[in-house]
Amino acid sequence: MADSGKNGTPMLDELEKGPWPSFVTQIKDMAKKNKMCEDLLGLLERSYDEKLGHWKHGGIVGVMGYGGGVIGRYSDLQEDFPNIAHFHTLRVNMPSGWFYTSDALRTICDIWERHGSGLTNMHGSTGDIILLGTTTDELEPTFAELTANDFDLGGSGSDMRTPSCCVGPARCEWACFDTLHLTNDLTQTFQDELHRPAFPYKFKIKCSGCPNDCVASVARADMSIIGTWRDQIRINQAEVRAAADAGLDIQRDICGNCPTKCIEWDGKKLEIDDENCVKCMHCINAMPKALKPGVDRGATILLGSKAPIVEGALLSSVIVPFMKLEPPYEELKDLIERIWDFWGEHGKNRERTGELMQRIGLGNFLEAIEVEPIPEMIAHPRENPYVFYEEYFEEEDEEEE
Amino acid sequence: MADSGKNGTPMLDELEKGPWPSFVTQIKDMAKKNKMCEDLLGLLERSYDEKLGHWKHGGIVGVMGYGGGVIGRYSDLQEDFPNIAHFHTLRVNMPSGWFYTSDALRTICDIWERHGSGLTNMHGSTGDIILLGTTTDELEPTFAELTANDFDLGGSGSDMRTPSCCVGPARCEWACFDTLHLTNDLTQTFQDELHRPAFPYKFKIKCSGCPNDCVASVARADMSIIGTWRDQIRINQAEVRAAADAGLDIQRDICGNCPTKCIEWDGKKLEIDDENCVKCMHCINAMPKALKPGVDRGATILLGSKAPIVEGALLSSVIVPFMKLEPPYEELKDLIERIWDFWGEHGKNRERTGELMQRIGLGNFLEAIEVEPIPEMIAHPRENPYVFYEEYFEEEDEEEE
Amino acid sequence: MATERLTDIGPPNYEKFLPPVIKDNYGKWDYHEIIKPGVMVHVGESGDKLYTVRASSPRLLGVDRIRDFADLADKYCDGFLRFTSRNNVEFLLTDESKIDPLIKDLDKIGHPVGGIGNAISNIVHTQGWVHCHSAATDASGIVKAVMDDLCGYFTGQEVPGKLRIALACCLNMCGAVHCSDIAILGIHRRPPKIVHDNLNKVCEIPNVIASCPTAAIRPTTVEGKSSVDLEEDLCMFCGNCFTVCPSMPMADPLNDGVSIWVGGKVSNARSEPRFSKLAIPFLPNTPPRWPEVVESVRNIVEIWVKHARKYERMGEFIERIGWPRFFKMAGIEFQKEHIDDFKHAGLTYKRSTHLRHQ
Amino acid sequence: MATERLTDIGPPNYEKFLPPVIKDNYGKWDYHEIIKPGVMVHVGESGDKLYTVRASSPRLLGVDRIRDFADLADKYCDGFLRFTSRNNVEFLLTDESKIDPLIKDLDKIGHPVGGIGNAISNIVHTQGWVHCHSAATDASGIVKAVMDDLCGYFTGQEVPGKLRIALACCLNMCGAVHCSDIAILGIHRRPPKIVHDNLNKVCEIPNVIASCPTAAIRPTTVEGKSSVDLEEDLCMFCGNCFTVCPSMPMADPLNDGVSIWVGGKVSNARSEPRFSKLAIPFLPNTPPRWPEVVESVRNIVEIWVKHARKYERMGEFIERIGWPRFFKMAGIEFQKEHIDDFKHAGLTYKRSTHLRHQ
Ligand code: SRM
Ligand code: SRM
Ligand code: SRM
Ligand code: SRM
Ligand code: SF4
Ligand code: SF4
Ligand code: SF4
Ligand code: SF4
Ligand code: SF4
Ligand code: SF4
Ligand code: SF4
Ligand code: SF4
Repeated sequence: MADSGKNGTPMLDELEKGPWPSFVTQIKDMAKKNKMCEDLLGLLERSYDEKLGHWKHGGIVGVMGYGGGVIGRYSDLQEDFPNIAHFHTLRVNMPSGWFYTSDALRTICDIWERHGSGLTNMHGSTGDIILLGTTTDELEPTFAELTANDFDLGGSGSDMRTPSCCVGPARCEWACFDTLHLTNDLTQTFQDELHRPAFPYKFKIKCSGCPNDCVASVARADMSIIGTWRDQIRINQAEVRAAADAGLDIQRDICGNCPTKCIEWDGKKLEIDDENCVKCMHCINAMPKALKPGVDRGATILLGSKAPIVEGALLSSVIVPFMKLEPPYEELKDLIERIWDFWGEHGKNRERTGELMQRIGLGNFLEAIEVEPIPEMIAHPRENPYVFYEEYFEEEDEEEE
Repeated sequence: MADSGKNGTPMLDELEKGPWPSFVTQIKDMAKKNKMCEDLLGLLERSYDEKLGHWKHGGIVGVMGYGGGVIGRYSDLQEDFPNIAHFHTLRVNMPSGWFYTSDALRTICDIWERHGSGLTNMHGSTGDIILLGTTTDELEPTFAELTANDFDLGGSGSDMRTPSCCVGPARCEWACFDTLHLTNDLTQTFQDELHRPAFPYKFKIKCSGCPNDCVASVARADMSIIGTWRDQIRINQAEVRAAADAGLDIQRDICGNCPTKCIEWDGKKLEIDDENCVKCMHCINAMPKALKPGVDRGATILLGSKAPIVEGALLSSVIVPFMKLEPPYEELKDLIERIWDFWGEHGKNRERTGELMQRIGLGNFLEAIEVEPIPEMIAHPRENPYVFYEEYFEEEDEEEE
Repeated sequence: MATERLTDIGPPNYEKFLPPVIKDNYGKWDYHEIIKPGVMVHVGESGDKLYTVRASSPRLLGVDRIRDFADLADKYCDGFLRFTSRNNVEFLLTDESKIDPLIKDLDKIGHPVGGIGNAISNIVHTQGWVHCHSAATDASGIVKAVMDDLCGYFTGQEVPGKLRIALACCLNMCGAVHCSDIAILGIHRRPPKIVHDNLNKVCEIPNVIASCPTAAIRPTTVEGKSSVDLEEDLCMFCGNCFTVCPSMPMADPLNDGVSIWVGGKVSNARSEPRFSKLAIPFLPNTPPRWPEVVESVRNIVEIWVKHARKYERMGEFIERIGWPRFFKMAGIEFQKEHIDDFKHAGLTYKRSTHLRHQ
Repeated sequence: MATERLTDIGPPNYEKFLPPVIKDNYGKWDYHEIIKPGVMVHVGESGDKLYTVRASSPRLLGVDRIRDFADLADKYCDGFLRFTSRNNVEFLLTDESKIDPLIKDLDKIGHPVGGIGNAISNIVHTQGWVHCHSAATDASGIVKAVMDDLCGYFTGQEVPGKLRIALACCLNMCGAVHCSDIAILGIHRRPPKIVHDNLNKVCEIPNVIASCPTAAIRPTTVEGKSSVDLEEDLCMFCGNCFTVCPSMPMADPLNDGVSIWVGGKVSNARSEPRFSKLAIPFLPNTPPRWPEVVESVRNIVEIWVKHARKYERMGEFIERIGWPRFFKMAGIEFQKEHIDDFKHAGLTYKRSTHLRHQ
C-alpha cells in the first residue's frame, strides 16, 4: 500500500466530482509542477484509505527572532513521501478586511511558488494567509522575500494572534467604528507580542463593526470588540412604508422578533422605544433602507471566548458596555495592557484569559484590571449565597479591619 | 444582664405594636400560665439585646422506636433560664391539606398544654404541626397521648420527611390528581421510612395539583409531583367574551403572556394551539370561568430540588413527563422505591437525591433507576463535546466489545 | 386509652376533617371568584358555594389562640377550617351572610383578613432565635416588622400580581427562600471561631474537614489536642462545618446580619420557576424592628407595584426592564458581591451585546 | 532588496488595497440591496454604487487558481477583490454590466456564485488529514461532499434565514464549530494508546498528568521506564494529553468519526449568541464522500427550510418547537449521550413542567 499515491488516487478522484470547487483539483493542478503536492496527494489518498492522518507533532521551527508564525509539521511516512517529510506552514498576516489587489496576490503566489508547495489557505480560520507546506531551510528565504514585499508573519503559539475584522466601513453601512483601522493599528502597535510568544497562552482579538458580528468575535476571540451605538435608531418612515408595501410583514417579522418588544407599528408609523432597544440589529437588518444605527457610535468590549479545550467552551462577556473608539485608541490599549499584565503574572500555563476570569471570579478579575463592576457585565446577580465577604469586625475594633 | 427577662422585655414589647398579629403576644399570653414561656421570653429578650442566639446543638432525643420526629434543643443559658434548659420540638404529622375540625385542634391544644410549652407553629415549613419546646421526659407521654388521639409524628433526620400537598380537589377546580389522597396514601405506605431514618439524607415529597405549584414543590421537594393534563384546554367562548367585556385585555395580558404564543384572540373567539401549549396555567388562572385544564389528567414527576447547602440550591427536574395517578399508585411507588434503593446504596452521607443525580450524571442515574432517557427530561442537549462513549472497537474484533 | 403502645399509625385521615360541602363537591369544583380582599368563593358544578375567609397568622401560636380559631370555626362554619401552605388560617363557610361578622371577630383578636389573589401574602419563615442554634438573625421578629409595614398590601391595596416573601435565618434556608419574589436571608460574615479544647471530643474531625465545600478546613494539633484550623480567605460562611460540629460556632453579633434577594418564583405560570438573585449583600441586625430591612423591602415592593405590568412577578418584571435599570431604580449600589463566583458563575456573565445604553 | 533584515513590519496597510469607490465612500455607505443570488450593491450617501459578486472557494487554493482570481479582478474590477470571513472570494465592481460576464467566467473555472443574504454560505473548516496531526477526520473532503449536496442553497434556492455550517476535525475546534447552526465535529472514541518506550523521553510526565481534565492519567513505571497509565473509564477523549504529548496518540481508524451539532449562533440579531448542541453523537468516517454525514446534514437543513419562520436561525427554530419535537422530526434517537454530564449539566435538565404532551 506504500505506493498508493503512485497507483493514482481513486478515492480523492471522487472528490473532483460535483458542483462545489474541489480542493483535490487544486492539489492535483499544483502536483503537475510541484513534487511536494504530488507526495501530498499520495499521503492523503493513504489517509483516506486507512482513515488515519499521517502527520506528527511539529518541533520548534520558525524564522530567526520570531517565536510565532510557523507551524512545524512532519510526516510519519517519510520514506514513502520524502518530499513532504517536512511540511511546515507559514502564517502570513493578512491585510485588514482581507482586501487585496491582483498584484499583491500575484506577489504572494510568486514567492510561494518558488519556496513552498504553492498551496495555500485563503484564509486560515484566525484570518491569516496560510502558506501550506515547505521545508525548514525554505523558511528564512520565504520570510525575507515576504518582508521585502511588505508582508510579515502572523501569530502562533502563546502570543497575540493575528487580529482580524469584518469589512466594516469599507463596505458596510452599519459599521459603528473603523474596524480596519483599529485592527491594523493594534496589529502594528503589538508587533512584539504578535511575533514573540510571552503569554501564558494564545490571545485573539477580533473586531466586528456591529452586533451582527460578522467575524464571530464573541465566540472566537479572547477580546471581542463589537460595534454598537447609544442613541436612537434613525428611521425613515417613508422607506418603512415602502418595505411594508413590498410585502414585509412588519408586525410579525419585525415587532414579533424584537427581543425587548420595543418596536411598534400601527400600519403607518414605526415607533421605537430606544431606551429599551438592546441594539440587536434585527429590525435594521430587515429594513436596510429604512433603519440605521444611531450616530453616537462606539463598541462593546467583551472578554474571554474560546474553544472547549479543556474547561469547556466560553463566549466572551461584557467588560466595557460602551467605549468610543477613535485613534490613537489609548483607552483600549491601556485596558489591553492591564489585562495582559495581570494574566501574564497570574495566568497558569495554557490558561486563556476567559479561563483565568472564571477561575478567580469576574469580581476579582475586575479589581485586578482596575475596572469598576457594573450590572451591565452580568446577565443576573448571583443565585447562591456563598459570598466571600472580605472584612469582618473584631470585638475590639468598631470599624472594618 | 443575666436577668433581662426578669426586668421585663422592652425590646420584645416593641414587637407587640402594629397591625400584624404578634408572636410576642402569643408567647406572653402563654407565659402567664407556663414557666417555659416565661423563660423563653427572657432568653429571647437577651438574644435581641445581644444579637445572638442562645441555643445549642440538640443531642439524640426522641420517642421509643422512632429515629425521627423530635428536634432536640438545649439552651446555653441553663442557669438563667432553667425551665427551657431542655426545649425539644415535636413534629406532628399534619392531616393532608392542613384540614382540621375545631375538636381536632382542641385535642392537640389540650395535650400540648399538659405536656409542653403550649407554643406551636401552625405549621412548620415542611408542613408538620410543630409543638415547640418541652423536656426530654415529656416526649414519651406526649407521644402516647397523640397516638391515642389518632395523631403520629412527622419526619426529621435522614428519613422520608412528612409529605405535604396543596388543597387540591378539596377546594380547587384545577387539581389534576387527588393530592390529598395520594399524600395520605404515600405517608401511610411509607411509615417505616418516615419514622426510622435509614437514608443517606432527608427525602421530601410534595404534591401540587397543577403547575401553579401551591406547595412550592419544584423548589422544596426531592420528589415534586405536579399535576398536569395532556389534552385540550376546555374553552367556554361566552365566558371569554364576558371576561373581555369586563375589561380584561386578552391580547396583551393573556396572549402576550403565553410562553409559547399559542393562543390567539380575534376579539370574538379564543383559539389555543394545544400542541404547543406547555400547560403553564396562565390563561386559565386569568379566566377561571372561561378556561379549564383538559380532562386527560395526571402529573409530571420531577426530582431533586433542595436548598443550597452545600453544592448549591437545585430545582427539581423532569423524570416522568406524564404519569396517570390512580390508587393504588403502583407505578409511582415502584419508581420511588427504585430511587431509594439506588440512592441508599450509592448516595454519600448527607447527599440528597438531586446531588447524587448531578454527581453521577442524569444519564447514568436514569439507567440505574431503569427509566429510558427522553428529550422531555432536558432543556437542551449537551453543549460540550466531552462524551463518555462507553465501548470502542478493538483491531481484533469487528463488533463492539 | 390504648393498652399496647401505638406506633406508625400515620396522620389522621383528612376525610374526617372535610366539611360536607367539600365532600359533596370534591374534585367537582367549577370555578372560583374573589369577592373581596381575603374572601373568595368556590362554586361547584352542583352550584354549591364554598366561601373561604383567609386570616393572617404569626405562625407561632399559643394553644389559647388556636382555641380562639376553633371557637370562631364553631361559631361561623360548623367547626371546619384549614391552614395554608403560607401559614394563614382559612375558615370554610357555606353561609355568605356570616362572612362579615367573622371578619369582625377576627379583627377583634387582631388577625386581619386578606392575602388572596394579586396580593402580598404571609411570609414563609423559620425558627431564628426562638428555637434554632444555627440562626444568624431572628425570624419571627423581622417577619412581624416587615408585615406590619406591608399589611396594607395583604388587606387589599392593589398590586400587579402575587408577591411572595420568605425568610430564612441561615443558609440552610428552611424557609426555602431560594425561589421567592423577595427573600430575606440571615447570613454570617465571620469564619467559625474554633473551640479547640473540646473539638476532638464532640466532633469527628474527618467529617468536619469533609463538610467544607471550599476545603478551608485542615487538621492540626493545638496544645497537644488534635483539632482543625482554617484558611480564613477560603471561608464563605456557609456554616456547614457548624452543622456537623458544635465546636465551630459561626454566630457573631458584630458580623451577622441579613441579605436581600429578589426575583425568584416557583409557579409555572407564564415563565418557568427560577431562583432568587442577590439584591442587597448585607444589612445589619437591628432588633427589635430591623428598620433597614423593612425599608429596603418596602422600597423594592413599591418599585414593583409602581412599574410592573399586570400579572408580572418580581423576576419577570426585572427581566423585562433589565438588571441595570433595577439597580438604578432601587438605588442599590452594584458591588463585587453581586457577581457570582460559585460553580456556574461564568453562565451569569453577560455574554452578548444585548445592552441598553440609555 | 533590503540589505538589513526586515522584521516586525506588520501586514501591508489595507488602504493600499481599497478601490477608489471605497476610498470615496468609506464609512459613508447608505444602504445595500441584494440584486440576485451572490450579488449585492452597496449605495453610498454620494449615490456611488459598489457591486459585490461573491464566489465560492474550497479555501485550499493553489497559487494558479489565485492567479486566475487576480486575472478576473483585473478584467472586471481594476484588480480589486477581497476574501470573506467564511473564505469566499468577493469581486468589487463599479460597472453593473460586468457582473454577468464575471459570473460566467467564474462558472467556467468552477466557482459558483452565491451565499449572500438568507442563504447557506461556505463552511468554515480546518486542516484535517491535509496538515494536522490531531485530526479525527478529514476537513476538506467532508466540506466538499456536503457543499456539493447543499450547493443549491448557496446559489439561490430559498431558505428562511442564514444558516452557518462549520467543521472542525478534532475537539480543539479550530473551526470554532461551538456556535454554528450546524456543526460537524471530528471525534475520537478510544482512549490514547500510550507509547511507553519513548514517553519519558518526548514528554514531561507532570504536564501529561496535569493535561487531563478528568484526572484519568496517573504516573507509573513500565519495564523500568517511567511512564503514565490510564483509567480508561475516566477518559472522554478530549485529546488534550496528546496535544501536550505525542506518545499519547488518539487517532484510531475503527473508532474515530464525526458528531453533528445544531442550533448555535454568534450574531446578536434577535436572540443572544449561543452554543451548538449535540444532535447526532456519532457517524462513522466513510471517505471519500461521507454519505452518512451528507445525508444527516441535508435532513436537518431540510427540516429547517420546511418549518422555520422567516429570519429564524436553526437554534431559534428548535427552541420554538421544542427539542422533543426536533428529535422526532429529524428521526434522531435520543440517547444518554445527548444528556450533558459535564460541569454545568444540572442547568440543562428540564426544571419546570413546561412540556408539550401531544
Ligand atoms: C490553521 C488553523 C485551522 C485552519 O485550518 O484554519 C489552526 C490549526 C491548528 N490549531 Fe487552532 N487553528 C486555527 C484557528 C483556531 C481557532 C479559530 C479562530 O482562531 O478563530 C480556534 C478556536 C478559537 C480559540 O482560539 O479558542 C482554535 C483552537 C485551537 C486550540 C484550542 C485552544 C483552546 O484554548 O481551546 C488548539 C490546541 C492548542 O492550542 O494546543 C489549537 C491548535 C492548533 C494546531 C496548532 C494543532 C496543535 O495542537 O498544535 C493546528 C495546526 C494545524 C496545522 O498543522 O496546520 N487550535 N484554532 C487556524 C489558524 C489559521 C490562521 O492563523 O488563520
Ligand atoms: C422547623 C423547620 C423550620 C420552620 O421553622 O418551619 C426547620 C428547622 C430546621 N432545619 Fe430545616 N427546617 C424546616 C424545613 C426545611 C426546608 C423547607 C421545606 O421542607 O420545604 C428546607 C429547604 C428544603 C430542603 O429540604 O432542601 C430545610 C433545609 C434544611 C437544611 C439544608 C438541607 C439541604 O440539603 O440543603 C438543614 C441542614 C441539615 O439538614 O443539616 C436543615 C436543618 C434544620 C434544623 C434541624 C437545624 C439543624 O441543622 O439541625 C432546624 C431545627 C430548628 C429547630 O431548632 O427547630 N434544614 N428545612 C422546618 C421543618 C418543620 C416541619 O417539619 O414542618
Ligand atoms: C391556599 C393555597 C394552597 C394551599 O393548599 O394552602 C393556594 C390557593 C390558591 N392558589 Fe396558589 N395557593 C397557595 C400557595 C401558592 C404558592 C406557594 C407559596 O406561595 O409558597 C404558589 C407559588 C408561588 C410562587 O410562584 O412563588 C402559588 C401560586 C399560585 C398561582 C400562580 C401565580 C403566578 O402568577 O405565578 C395561582 C394562579 C393565580 O393566582 O392566578 C394560584 C392560585 C390559587 C387559587 C386561586 C387556586 C384556586 O382556584 O383555588 C387558590 C386561592 C387563591 C389565592 O390567590 O390564594 N396560586 N400559590 C396557598 C395559599 C398560601 C397563602 O396563604 O397565601
Ligand atoms: C462579508 C462578511 C463580512 C466579512 O468581512 O467578510 C459579511 C457581510 C455581511 N453581513 Fe454578515 N458577513 C459575513 C459573515 C457573517 C458572520 C460570521 C460567520 O458566518 O462566521 C455572521 C454571524 C453568523 C452567526 O450568527 O452565526 C454574520 C451575521 C450577519 C447577520 C445576522 C444574521 C442573523 O440573522 O443572525 C447579518 C444581517 C442580515 O443578514 O440580515 C449580516 C449582514 C451582512 C451584510 C448584509 C452587511 C452589509 O450591510 O454589508 C453583509 C453582506 C450580506 C451577506 O449576507 O453576506 N451578517 N455575517 C462575511 C461573509 C461571510 C460569507 O462569505 O458568507
Ligand atoms: S459586523 Fe456589522 S458592520 Fe461588520 S460587516 Fe457585519 S454587519 Fe457590517
Ligand atoms: S435593534 Fe433589535 S432590540 Fe432594537 S428595536 Fe430593533 S429589533 Fe428591537
Ligand atoms: S396547585 Fe393547582 S390545584 Fe393545587 S391549589 Fe394550587 S392551583 Fe389549585
Ligand atoms: S396554559 Fe400557558 S402555554 Fe398553555 S395556552 Fe395557556 S398561557 Fe399558553
Ligand atoms: S434556616 Fe437555619 S437557623 Fe433558621 S431554622 Fe433553618 S437551620 Fe435553623
Ligand atoms: S463556614 Fe463553610 S466555608 Fe467556612 S469553614 Fe465552615 S464549611 Fe468551610
Ligand atoms: S481542529 Fe484539531 S485537527 Fe483540526 S486543525 Fe485544529 S487542531 Fe488540527
Ligand atoms: S483524552 Fe482527555 S480525558 Fe482522555 S486521557 Fe487524554 S486528556 Fe484525559
